[in-house]
Amino acid sequence: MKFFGFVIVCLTGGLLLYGTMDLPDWGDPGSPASTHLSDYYIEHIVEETQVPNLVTAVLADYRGYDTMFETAVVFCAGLACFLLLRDFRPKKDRYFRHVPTGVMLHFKNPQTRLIAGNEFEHMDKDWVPSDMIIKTVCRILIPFIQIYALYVVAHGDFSPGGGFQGGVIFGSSLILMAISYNLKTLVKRVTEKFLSVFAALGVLIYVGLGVAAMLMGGHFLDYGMLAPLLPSDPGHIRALGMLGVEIGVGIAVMAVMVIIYINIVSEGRHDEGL
Amino acid sequence: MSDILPLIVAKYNFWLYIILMMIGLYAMIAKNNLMKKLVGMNIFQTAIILFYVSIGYKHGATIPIIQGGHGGHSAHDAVIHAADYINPLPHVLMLTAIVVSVATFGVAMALCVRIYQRYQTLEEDELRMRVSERITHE
Amino acid sequence: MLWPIDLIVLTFVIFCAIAAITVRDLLGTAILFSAYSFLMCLLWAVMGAVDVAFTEASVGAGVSTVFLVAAVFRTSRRTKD
Amino acid sequence: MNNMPAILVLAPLLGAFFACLAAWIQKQLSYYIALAAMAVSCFAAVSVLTDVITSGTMQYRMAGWAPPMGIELRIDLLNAMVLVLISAIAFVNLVASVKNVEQEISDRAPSFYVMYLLFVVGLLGVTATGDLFNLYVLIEITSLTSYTLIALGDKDRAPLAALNYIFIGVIGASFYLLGVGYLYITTGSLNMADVAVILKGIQGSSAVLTAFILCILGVWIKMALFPLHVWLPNAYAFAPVGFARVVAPLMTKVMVYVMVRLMVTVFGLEYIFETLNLADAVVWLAVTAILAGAFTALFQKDLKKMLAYIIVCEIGYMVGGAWLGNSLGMTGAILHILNDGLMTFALFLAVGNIIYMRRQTAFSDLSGLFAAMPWTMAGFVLAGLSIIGVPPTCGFFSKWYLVLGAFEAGAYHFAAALIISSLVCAVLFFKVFEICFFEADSGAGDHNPAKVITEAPVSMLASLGLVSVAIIAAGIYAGTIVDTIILPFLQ
Repeated sequence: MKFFGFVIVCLTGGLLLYGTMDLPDWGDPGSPASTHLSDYYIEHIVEETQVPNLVTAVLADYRGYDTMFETAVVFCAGLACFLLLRDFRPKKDRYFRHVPTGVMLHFKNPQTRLIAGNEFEHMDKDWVPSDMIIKTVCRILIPFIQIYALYVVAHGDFSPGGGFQGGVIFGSSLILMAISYNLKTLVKRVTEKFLSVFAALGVLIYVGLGVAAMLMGGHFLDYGMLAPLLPSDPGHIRALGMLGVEIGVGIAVMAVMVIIYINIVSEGRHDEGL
Repeated sequence: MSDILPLIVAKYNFWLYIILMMIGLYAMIAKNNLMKKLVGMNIFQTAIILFYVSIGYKHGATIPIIQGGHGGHSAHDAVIHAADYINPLPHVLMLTAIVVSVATFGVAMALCVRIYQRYQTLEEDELRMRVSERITHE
Repeated sequence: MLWPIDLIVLTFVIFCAIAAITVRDLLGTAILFSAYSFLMCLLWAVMGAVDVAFTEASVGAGVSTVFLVAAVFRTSRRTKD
Repeated sequence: MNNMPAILVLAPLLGAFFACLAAWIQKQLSYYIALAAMAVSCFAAVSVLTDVITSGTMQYRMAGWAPPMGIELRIDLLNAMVLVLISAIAFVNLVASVKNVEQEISDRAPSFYVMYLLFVVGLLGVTATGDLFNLYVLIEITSLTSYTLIALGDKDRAPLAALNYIFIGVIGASFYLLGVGYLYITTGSLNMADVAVILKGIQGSSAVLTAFILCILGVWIKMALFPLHVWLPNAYAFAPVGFARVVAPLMTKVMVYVMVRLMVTVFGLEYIFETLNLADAVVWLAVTAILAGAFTALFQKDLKKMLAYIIVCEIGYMVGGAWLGNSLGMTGAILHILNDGLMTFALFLAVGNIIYMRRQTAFSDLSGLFAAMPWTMAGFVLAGLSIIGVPPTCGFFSKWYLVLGAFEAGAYHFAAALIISSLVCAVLFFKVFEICFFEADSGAGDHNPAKVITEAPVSMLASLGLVSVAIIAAGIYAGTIVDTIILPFLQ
């Protein structure tokens, strides 16, 4: 297999090297890639959409159809992790800790119930005492990370960033919560229903904006057609449409990242993790 | 030799992307551990992204965010020269490609976890052995 | 842009890639992969692809690594090659 | 302005997300939403086809931007035909498979339908789009959903098959992406029509040749042409029935469509057959694919695996036909996309019915099926005859065009391979018929000497009947299809 792989790799590399001979030089301003479409985009985007970040404008408007499917791909990934890993059977072994004394109880029968009370807490198999420094620092940090994520989403028109990056950052703030406390803390606050509804809703916002444009008599995703719906400067309407779309992407990506993490780390049982 | 040196300098980015791609592809084909294969897959995809980003680069140009375009008012006054800004299109394409690659990565990892649950190993040869054992047992 | 910087980062990227697929510990692979992604992100930022670099920093070096570590946590660190 | 091309793709997409939300209210709702979405999509596809036949190629500008800047959907006769095929098969399968899904993955049925719809969205989008990069994104949607759904099948081996498919699929998609990159760097555009115009001026470039090889190689990996087919048999054999029925007829055919589209529209036939001298080699490759697929199928002991290898063989027909370099061969290849989609679908519908009643498809479990499931087996025989190429069925006509094309091109080895593989298919199917017909039912037969008919539910039989009628109709109207759709497209 190693030799076989090596031969394939060398063949591919050779083919690519051969193809590279006729490519224009790296960074050549006169190459076809930098002149044909690129010039149009650079010269007309600000005038047509009022969005200074060209990447966002092309991403969410000119090639918005691509981005819609990109979001759908993310949604697919979340759903795939749910479908492949989610395990609704209760876990056989459970561990409880008596808080005042630190004694651990190991339950082998899933039917056994513990008398409700404050002195026992359900815990993970690989339990380690949680570190106060980590907990405190994360508790302070998480809100700031989330605000930054919202800023990235909202400011995507003017600076690097956008729905996808913001969504990932927001999602990772939630993942940080799961890591610094434990998975149950996260699952209790952000339930599975909440996540899956948000994942679908995010993409639905995107598609819905497009369909709304279609209902107003334009093409699919033609934000310019939404002008009568919004009491705003009609020249600015495309930027607003892009913002709406980015928010949808952000919501979907945030939810999906958390879904993937929770399902992988707990093998689909949503009980204990890293 | 004197021919080749300028060629390398002019295109070294393309050459190095090919090397990275070969590393990734080799890991995908020849490595035995499924996780290693996944990492190889990601290296392979990142190499392609590097290729696209190299396409977009332009000497003497800046990042594709129009200066003075903030708020969308002052931009009308200044004339925008295409030569001043990097081509935004490859960046857009690659944003999509990164998202696709992370989605594939997530799904593949979920599958790995599931395979480990069933067979207790991630080595390809051991997996093959266990599958054939199972078939002969039937 | 200074081409020597670009070249140095590219070389580092290649070292990281080779190390990530040869090291015999999957947790090490995860971290080296994260370093690889981050260097790659640096390279793209140098080439002016700020949005792509931002995405790679948050996805490749961030979330992907977390997923990889989570998967290693649920499977095994052991690897034969 | 006609919004039908967009509705065609959007109806299943919207349906998927509504189905996901509705599953939290009532699990059954998601199935009905999926059904409605597919019905709308099917209707839109038919309306697009009639529009295209009457008024020519349709263009739909996404977000209202003119083509090279924005993405356009460009639907000509070929797309329209494939779109109707996809949406019709996906709709019929949804009706037929509801019981199979309940049997196999009852606890996750709503998620299955959501995934299913997204898979269909991917296929429809791949077919409808006029943009090279958009094609990549949609191929990835299709692949991602099929990885997942395949992994839901057989508990032990399906995840492995799916992971194997992921690795090979990612290599294929990445090769395609690289090819698009080389095209982009030489032309500066991503729109198919625009790229085609620019490519006319730079045909000698090595970068264009590399782009061509990479794109075609990527598509071949995705469609499982012979040496690259290793992922296909396991993946299709271990997939859950409800999904195998739609992925087996559609996935490979759509990839063949993509190949034809790249050859005809983007690179142009003159470039491929006059500038490059690859056609002979590819036809030989197709010949090997046909023979290898057919002979490997002979050694299989499981019906699903056998059908999977027959698919590998059929891919050889289409690739070979497309690369013969004359319009007869291309006609045969395009007609075979339609016919093979129908035939494979009918075969898998029958297999699904057998699995629903018997749970097994190994040859040893098939005994006495003719007595137990006469209607299912009638459909199976019809589809089998069509694969062999018996005249009134549609399989005969596409093979006829392929053989004619082979003689015109002087590719006698291809014609010989076609005939040999037909003979092998005949052997294969008659072996199956023999087991089903003559061997006594070992299990249930002892308890029921009166040979009680244990037929599959009506919804499954009705779908199989519908597809059987379609197979005959496609055979009878083959001439009409060629005259109204394929020949005008090729000119």
